[in-house]
Parts: sequence; C-alpha cells; structure tokens
Amino acid sequence: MKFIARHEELDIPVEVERLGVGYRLRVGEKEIVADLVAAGPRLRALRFADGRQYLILYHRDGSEYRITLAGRRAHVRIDDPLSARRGGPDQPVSDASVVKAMMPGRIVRVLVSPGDEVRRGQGLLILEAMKMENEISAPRDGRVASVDAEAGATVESGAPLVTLES
Amino acid sequence: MKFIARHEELDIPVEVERLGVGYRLRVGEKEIVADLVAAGPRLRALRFADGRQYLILYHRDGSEYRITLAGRRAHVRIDDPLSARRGGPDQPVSDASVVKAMMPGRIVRVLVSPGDEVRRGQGLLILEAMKMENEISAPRDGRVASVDAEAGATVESGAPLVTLES
Amino acid sequence: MKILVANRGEIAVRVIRACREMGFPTVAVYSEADRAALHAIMADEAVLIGPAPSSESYLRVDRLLEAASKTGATAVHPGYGFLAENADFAQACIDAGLTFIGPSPESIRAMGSKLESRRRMKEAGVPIVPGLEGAAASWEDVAAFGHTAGYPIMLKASAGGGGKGMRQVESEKDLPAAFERVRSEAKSFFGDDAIYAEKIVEQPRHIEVQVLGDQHGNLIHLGERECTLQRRHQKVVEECPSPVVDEALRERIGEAALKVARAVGYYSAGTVEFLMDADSQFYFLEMNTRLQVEHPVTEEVYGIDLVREQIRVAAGETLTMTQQEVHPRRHAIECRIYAEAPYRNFAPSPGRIEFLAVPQGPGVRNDNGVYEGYEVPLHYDPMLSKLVASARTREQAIDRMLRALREYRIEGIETSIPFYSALLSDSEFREGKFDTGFIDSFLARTEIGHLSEELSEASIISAAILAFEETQKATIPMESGIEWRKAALLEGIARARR
Amino acid sequence: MKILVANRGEIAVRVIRACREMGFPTVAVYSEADRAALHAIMADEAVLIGPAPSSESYLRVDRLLEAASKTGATAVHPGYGFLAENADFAQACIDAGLTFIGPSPESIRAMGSKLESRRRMKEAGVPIVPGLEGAAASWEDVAAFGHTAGYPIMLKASAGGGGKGMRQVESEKDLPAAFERVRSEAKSFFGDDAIYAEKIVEQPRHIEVQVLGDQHGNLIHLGERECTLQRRHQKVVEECPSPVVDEALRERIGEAALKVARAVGYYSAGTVEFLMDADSQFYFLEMNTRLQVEHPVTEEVYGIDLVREQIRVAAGETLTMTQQEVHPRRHAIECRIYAEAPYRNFAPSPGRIEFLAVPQGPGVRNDNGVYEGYEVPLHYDPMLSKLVASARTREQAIDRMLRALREYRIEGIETSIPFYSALLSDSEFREGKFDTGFIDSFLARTEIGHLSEELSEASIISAAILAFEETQKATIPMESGIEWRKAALLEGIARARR
Repeated sequence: MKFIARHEELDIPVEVERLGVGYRLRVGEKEIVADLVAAGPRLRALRFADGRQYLILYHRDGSEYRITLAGRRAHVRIDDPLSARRGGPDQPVSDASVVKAMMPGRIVRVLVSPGDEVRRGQGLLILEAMKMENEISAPRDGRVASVDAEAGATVESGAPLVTLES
Repeated sequence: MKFIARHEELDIPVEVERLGVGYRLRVGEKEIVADLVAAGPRLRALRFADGRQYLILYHRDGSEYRITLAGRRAHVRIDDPLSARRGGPDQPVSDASVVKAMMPGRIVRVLVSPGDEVRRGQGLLILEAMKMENEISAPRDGRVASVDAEAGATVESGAPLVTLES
Repeated sequence: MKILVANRGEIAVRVIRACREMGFPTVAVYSEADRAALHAIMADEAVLIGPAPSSESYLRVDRLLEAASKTGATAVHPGYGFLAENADFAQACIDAGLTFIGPSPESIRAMGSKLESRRRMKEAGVPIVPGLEGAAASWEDVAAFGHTAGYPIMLKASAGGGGKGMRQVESEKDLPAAFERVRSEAKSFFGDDAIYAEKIVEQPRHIEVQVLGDQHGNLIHLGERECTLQRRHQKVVEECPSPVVDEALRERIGEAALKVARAVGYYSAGTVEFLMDADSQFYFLEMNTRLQVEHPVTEEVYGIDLVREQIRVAAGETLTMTQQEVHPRRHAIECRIYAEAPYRNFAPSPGRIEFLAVPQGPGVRNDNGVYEGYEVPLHYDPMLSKLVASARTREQAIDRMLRALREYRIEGIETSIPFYSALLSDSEFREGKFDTGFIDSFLARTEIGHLSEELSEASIISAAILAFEETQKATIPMESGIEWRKAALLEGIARARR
Repeated sequence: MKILVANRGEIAVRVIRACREMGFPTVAVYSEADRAALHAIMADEAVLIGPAPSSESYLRVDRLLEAASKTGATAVHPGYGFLAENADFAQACIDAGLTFIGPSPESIRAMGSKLESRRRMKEAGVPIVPGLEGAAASWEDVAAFGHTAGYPIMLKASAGGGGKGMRQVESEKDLPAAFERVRSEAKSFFGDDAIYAEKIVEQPRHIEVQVLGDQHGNLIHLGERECTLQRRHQKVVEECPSPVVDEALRERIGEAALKVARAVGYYSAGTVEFLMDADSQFYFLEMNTRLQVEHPVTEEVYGIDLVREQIRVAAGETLTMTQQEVHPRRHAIECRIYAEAPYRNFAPSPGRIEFLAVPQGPGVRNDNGVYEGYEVPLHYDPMLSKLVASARTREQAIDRMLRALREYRIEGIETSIPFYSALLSDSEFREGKFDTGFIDSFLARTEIGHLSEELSEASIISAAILAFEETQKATIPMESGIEWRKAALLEGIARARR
C-alpha cells in the first residue's frame, strides 16, 4: 500500500505491506523489514529485523501522527497519494497583520488603543497564563486598526488580540 | 431509578436519582447524598455531601461490578428489579463429581486411572502453573469414572480433569 | 491530629502522603476547577471552597477556616505558595484554635517584607546585597541609586518571592516602564506595591540552606541546595549538594543561615537563600518561611522526611537528630516537569493527560500532582510533578535522571521533558559550570529535541505502519509454532540484507 | 561494553536500567510469549530466541550465544533464576569471548551442589545444619537419618534453590511419597535428582548476608537481610536490616559470610544464606552465586547500586568502598507483588493488566516488570514488581509501605496486594516476632480483605451510581458559576441531614 509521508517540510513516498509477523516497507529508495509490536494503548516497539528497536509513544489526530521516541517528538503526516496530490498538508497561513494569542490565558492589561502608532517589539497587551504575565508585542511597525480583546477576558490559543494596519 | 444490589449473598434494594452535581440514593432504608467524581478511565471518588470520601477503582462486567477501595476488593451485582426477580444472580453450580482445574496450567503427572478407588484428599494429578507444582486432590471418596486430561496437556481454568462416581 | 491541607497540586499530595504514613486523617480543599484534582480525590475528606480563581478559593482564609471547623480538622498545613507565607493566615489559624504547621506568625511577618528582613539581617551581622534601604516612591528614587551603584540593577517587590515581582533593569531609560511593571505585579500578586532596588551580583549562583528547628530552641541546618539554574527567575533544576560548595564552605554558609533563623526565633522547616559570587562570597537574599518546592533533594541526600518533621515540630515534639548526626550521603537532582511546550518558547500547554507512564526503578522519586486522564487546568501553576534522581555521585545522579526522563512517557499535553534531556546532556552543565544566566545562553545555542536522521526515519516508518493498520485493522495470528517459523524466515531476510 | 541480558521480567528491566545509566547499549532476548514484554521492548535491541517454554528459549545456551554473536554483544548478565547459577553457561560465555557478569564458573560450581558446598563449608569452619553428608539413593537411606535425628526433617534437592525441590517431612510414613515428589521436582527443575536430608532447626529465621567482591581480592559484606517470611518456601517479604540482628551479631554473621565467600574465591555480588535459631545461633544454608531477588532493600539501606557494581567488577575494576565505609543508614522493606489471588488460596491470576497506577512519592521504589495493557503470561514466574519502602526506622518503613500498597492500583488481574496490606498491619509482624512458620499461622487466623460495613456500603453505592450512569450516559454540566451554587445547595442538604 502506498502513502505520502510529510515530515519536516518533506514529502516522502512510502510503501507498506505485511510480511510474516511484521512488515516490509519502502521508504524513498530504501527497503526496510520491521515489526511494530503493540505494548499497551499508546506504546509500540519499532523492531527492525536485525534486532535494533525504538520504543515509541504515539498519538494520532486524523492523518497527523505525533511520535515520541528517545525523549524527542516527531510530527509525521500520512496521506494516501491522491489526497496528498489534491490538498496536501494544510499550512496555517500566518497573517502578520493580526496578532494572535500564542497560548490560552487571561488579558491582564491592554497597552494600546485603536489608532495608536506602534513600533516593532512594542508591547500591545499583557496576557496572563498559568500565573505568568506575558507581554505580547507588535510583530512589525504599524497602526492599531482594532483591539479585538478586552482586559479581564479569557482567550483561547490563536484568538485574535490586536489588528495592525500599515 | 430502582435497582437490586447483590453483595455478599444479600439482596439490597437501591434507588438512585440525580441531584445537583451529585446523586441522592436510598440504600435499604438509608438516604444518602453523594457524588461519584470521575478521575481518569478507572478511578472515581465517592464523595459524600459531608466531605467524607473513598477513592475507588472499578471494573464492570455486565451487571457485575468489582470495586477496589482502601486496598480491599468488593463484588456487587446490580440488576433492575425485574431481571433480578426473573433470573437473579447466577451461582456457578459446583458439581462435586467432576474435579476441575482451579487455575490454568499444565498437567505434569496423572496419579490415578479409571476404576481406581480414591479417598477424600488423595492426590489425583499434579498441575503446574507459573513454575509451581500443585497437587489436585479428591474432594470426596469415590471411584474414578474417567480421567479427562492427559499429562503434558495445557488446561484452562475450570477445565474438567477427573470425573468421580460413588 | 486531623490535618487540613490548604493547598493543591503535588505539594498537597506530598503532605497528604506524609499524614497518611503518620496515621493522621486528612482534609483536602478544592476549587471547582479541582473537583477531580489528585489532592482532592486522595484525601480522606474533601471540601469545595469556591470557584476556580485562587482569589475566590485557595486564598480565601474565611472559607479555609470554615472547611476546617466543618470537618473538625485540628491542624492546617499551608504547603508553599498561596497563603503559606501569609502571617495573618497563620495567626487566623491559631486564633481559630488550629495548629499551624509552620513557623510562628512573627517569624513569617519578619521575613515577609524584604526591606524589613534586610534591615534585621544587617543588624544580625549577616552579609546582604547592597541596595536601597527603604521603599522607592517613584522611579526617580531608584534612578538615584542606579546612578551611584551603576547598572544593571534589580527591581524587587518588598513582598515578592518565588521569582515573581522582580525585574533586571539594564539602563536608566528602561527604568520607568520596568518600575510600573514590577509595581503592577507586586500589587496583583502580593497586594503590596512597595518596591526597592538592589545592586546586581556578577555571575551569581543561587545557593539556599535548609534549616529545621523545633519549639524548644533546637535548630539545625541540612546543608545547601544549588538553585542557580533559572528561567524567568523560576528555578528549573535544583541539586543537593552544590557542586561548588565544599565541606568548609558548607559549614560557613550553614552557620550564616542559622544566624538568620535565630534572629527571628525560627522553628519548623525554612530556607535561607543566598546569592554567591565567583569568589564564593555569599549575601543574604531572603528567607522562605515554609516548605520549599525543591525540598525533596535535601530529603534524598540527608535521609530526613521534612514534612514529617514539620508536623512533629508543630505538635511540640523535639528534633530527633543533632547537627553532628546529619551529613550529605549522596547527590540528588530535581527537574520540575511542567505542562509547557519547550519547542514553542515554553508556552503553557494545558489539556487532558491521555497517557501517563512514570519512571520507576532504583534512585528515582516522582512527587506527582496529576494522573492519567486528568485535565490540567489553565488556572494554576503548570507543574505536573517533581522528578528526583539520586545516586552516590553527581555524575551518576545526572545519568540516572536522563534514564528517568526517557522513561517518563506522557501524551495529550506538551511537557518540559525534552528541555531537561537536552540540558542534562550539556557538557557545561555536567561540569557544574553555570550562573543564573546559564539557561538563557544554553537555550540560545541549543536546538531542543533535534531529530537525527535515524530518529526521523524511525518516526516515518512507525507512522506509516500505524496508518497501514488503520486501513486494515487486521490482527496478528498468534499460534506460537507458526510465529516462530515466520520469525525465523524474517531473520533469513534480515541476514540476506546485511 | 554491549550487554546481553539473558533473562526476562523485572530483573531484566532492572539490569537494562543500570546499563542505560552507565551508557552501555543493551540486548534483550525474548520468547514468543514475551514479544511485548517490558524487558523486550525497552532494550536497545531485542532478539527472539524461541517458543514460550523456558526449556526452548531462556534456558537454551546455544540460542543465547547466537543472539550475542549476531548483535555483537560483548558481555552477558544472567539476572537470577534460569541460567544464573549454571556454571556451564558461565563457562560457555567465557569460551565465546564474552564477559560473564557474575562470579567465576568455579565459584558457581562449588556452590551449585548443596552437598558439595556443605562439605567445603564444614572444612572452612563455618557452622552447617546437621544432615546427610551424601546423596540418598532411596527413601530408606533418609529413614535411617530421620530415625537418629528425629522428625520432622527437611528433604532437599542437592541442586535445588529458590524454595524449589525441598519438602518438610513430619513422620516416616510420609517419607516415601515425599521422597518421590522431591526427586521428581529435582529432576524436572534442576536435571539432577540427587537429594539429601537435613535436621529441622526449631523456630528458624532466614538471615542472609550480601557480599560484594572484585577480581583483585577485595571482598566486603553489606549486612544482612531478614528473609524469614515465606510461603511454600518462597520469600514474600524481605527487610534490611533484620529486626533481630544488632551490630555485634551483624559483625559476626558478616564475618562468617566473608569466610564462606573466600573459601570459593568469590567475586561479584553474592548472597550467603543462614538459618538462625531462637538463640541467635546461625548455620550455613547455601550461597546464591548471583544477584538476589531482594537485593533492592540492601541498596536502599547502604546506598549502593549492586548491579552497577557487578558490571564494574566484571570489567575488572576495583570496589569503590571499603568495609569501614559501609553502614546501614535506614530501614527498607520489600513486598513481591504477584499476579495471584490471595482470596483463592493464592491461585495464579494471569491476564491483561487493564489499568495500572503505581505508588509514587518519597521513599518508595517499584522495580517493575510490567506495564498497563500488558498481558501477564501463564508460562513464567507471576511476579509483577517488587515494591520497596524505606525510611529512617522500621516502623516508618512499614507505614510507608502501607501507604504505597494503598496507592498501588491495578485492574484486570488479581494481585497479592491485599495480603500484604493485612500482613503489614499485623501487630506481631510489626513487633518483628516471627519465624518461617509465621505466614501460615497468620493466614490461618486472618480474613484477608475483610470489608467493614462502611466499605460494603460505599461499594454498593458506587456500583449503583455506575449502573445508573450506564442507563443514562448523561454528562455533568460544568459551567462553574452554576456548579458552585448547586454545590452550595448540596451543602445545605448535607447540613440538614446532620
């Protein structure tokens, strides 16, 4: 069975088929024989035919896989070739003109008002999350078009806070 | 909602209804207000309105509940009144004439043959489980009608081993 | 005694464990966000004291006392943070006829104000960091000091502590904004906006000394803890003993700590913090009149249960050990495991813990505040647990910690574990060469959680097989004989490949 | 070094952890039944060595050596059990150019035969239990001894150990059957049916001494372990130190142990077992030429990592401590947690571990061999983990263990945890008054896991609510404001009831 694996901005063609107790894979040009031994709800041992292995912890979200191994975390997206050709991985479009909350939290203080001219790095507001006050600063020079959050409000990660215009 | 709770050979009528964040129950004649706070997949805190609580670990098998609390294990069967009146708890019918394996294991040696007269307590065969040899002895005097397992065989818990006749 | 634990999270759990071992029933208090928190579900009794915000629950003295009277608790353990260093709370407990498991309200009050404590320690002949002797009314007052002392300087809330309400100021032009900021934090966190300034000690190390006293005048110290490694003035890794403190220095700094404690008639467990410069000159910084977060490293090295001793002392019992009997026997390291994403500048990562397997085996201790299936709330400190490794030498303790970090498996949220794995593998850290600025420079030169080609490949293969299984949902035949032969075949293929 | 661990379960895991901390890569071997066993999945490499029965896998020297050569392993750690005390295996490793992490094959061989070792210890001047000097060809030989020594007597397989291949005989009429039985076990477990008889020591205690030596003639002892509490000749609870051994006796029995070890030129870690009577007279029983199951209690009390030392010694390094430097610093207790049902006469309880939460916090160590989701196989020893609690005193260690047992939560299989909770609460146990017969008498007079009325009621209520939820599958509204008011209402009701 053929897949496209996306990992660290790379698309790698992968082929998987059952073989005995394990699997035979083709990753790019490389052929690999390995087993993925189930060990409880979230753990697997990726065991190669020569005995080398990695104990992995995994989390699946649709076609997105988060693999933790050797204390590190890897993100891999697996698509079947068609959907990959169609959509491909959806990259979040970063819109520099809207400043968003990078973490869930509570707005402690808003430091700017619509119309203010701000310079890159200038504090826009203070977001408190888990007992830390975090200053959210302007990503670039500009004028404050609108303030989209008010002091005291609780915001989710990614919520718009301030909109800038040139 | 009404139930019949069976615990340690007793049938106790129980009534349960929601109340605020918790429940109001009638157990026998007693009225109780409590919450059963979910804490992960298997744990619950049984928290009474006055603050007293037990952290319980539970396992459900149909209408049979195994409750572990304070390092002890309790077995409770919950039926709705009708089914309780109909069937009631199914007690395994112990058939003294068939000697069964009380644990899964391997038959090491058979000590008797069909036709042998055996006395109560006399060894019938030796069952090895988890590296221990366990002698299975006759529950009563009698004659061996049939030997239902052979040396070397692996048997499941409850498997018939020897049949006795008077 | 029936002990109410006026706290939450791992420290409440730690205290409940000690009470249980001593045979004392426990009462937990919890906010609505903590109905299913570990401390709330494991205590013998649990009382709801209000909505999620601490100001409406864990900081509400009235509700805590109500919970105590309602449950018939006879003693209160404050843990750390929240009301632990609030003299009025300690007094309120005593007035309500409860045993307060901590020092006297007077001791707390004396150390509660940095300005006040600095004055007293100066009198007592303990070296203090040069700085303003009184509160600064405006940023101009500070400017005057900064002008003479020279920048950078440190702005501090007099009522501050635990890394909150302090800020380094590089030059006079940053002063006004910083002054405002620290004052706002001082007000919001400590309800006291008195702030002052201190000279910066160059390449400082944070060395703190654990003291333990009873109500009969017995007072000992349990050596030092190395707390130099901090991020945003928050300790991240602590050790006992310090790699730069030898026995002679330990005796000197220990004596200084005892002098500090005696000056305020201290009993129970407390910690005296010092700043130490490159020449091992140390200056009194503050005294924490409570149990310290990092107390376990001292416990592992000295073999003493500090919470048990706190409870015994509060009950009026005398210490069971003398200064001569206590010696550092091993080396211990603590990593504070937080729910934060080291890859995203340590942004908080609240959420549900979908999977949790903690490290086990020799020399590993995990003081946990969470469990599998628990939803880490947004409202409180994001510490999940304190992982402690101890061994005969510092090097062995570090290697043991690395082993434990690798065994610490958690899914559903991000944690600081990858950060610690990188830090403890760093050669400079392993040599013990660092000051308070180390973490920032380390982060600047380190790519945390870098994936080697092997690891990337392994991840891709694993994900691909998992995806394949999704499409098949086929189960593996387990008849052993057959499997053994299949595996042999697999072997054959493997050999052929090599 | 690259170390192959020729074992399974918790001890294989224990060894892998030590190797990892020392930076040595590890190779696990596994049978088909152990594809997903913890030791197999956590090692750096894993090799399948055969079907489930040990005779076709873990006892197959040829396959172990093949696995070593295939993976390029340079050393072998045998753990305990299986081939750990098999001199031929040790020799085979050496002949294959591998470092055997244990004593010399000569030492193993000398102690492998009880008859042989008894002879040598008698020569060395170590007291031994009176008994037959040679193997008994028939039960009549034993009858002769029994006649003179008097019953009861103990029948033992000369190659026996670990409680296997021994049986107490109460009178001559039971002798023929017992003789047959022990011979059969001796043959099936040890492949050597030589058996002999020993006199029974009255009210005996099992006291064993840990020894540790290097290949340069340095040899020390690390005090004794109390191993008196046994079921079916299997140790169930071990302590260090023994409540009945004082410093003077420790020195005497330690010296005797060193004499035993020297007599066979012993190096690496080993254990000398003694029987001790009510008058503290001790007799050599046997020497275990390997790591002992209960080694962790000694590690906790003496602060030494025995597996690390084994590996260092095997590499030719010298001991890093002298006899004068090692002292018992605390008290430690170990409970072996088995997959067995204490309510059903400890019948084995294999199956899938559906839920597992292990005890954490201060002074608790769990050497685990399993994980959540693991299927405990029928084929091997049913030990799940070794739970160890340590503290400053025996009483505190016991209370800590009770706390830990309560936190040890496991579902899907039955375990011996309720048995230990009852045992450690027993006053006679707590007073340290017991002999090898204690467990049987304790079980006779104790109803394990008895439910008080409160606990029964709590269980019924819990089950009823769970059943109610099944019928509703409704979720609880979590809007905090509302909840707070509802809870207040609930309070009202509660108060009304009181």
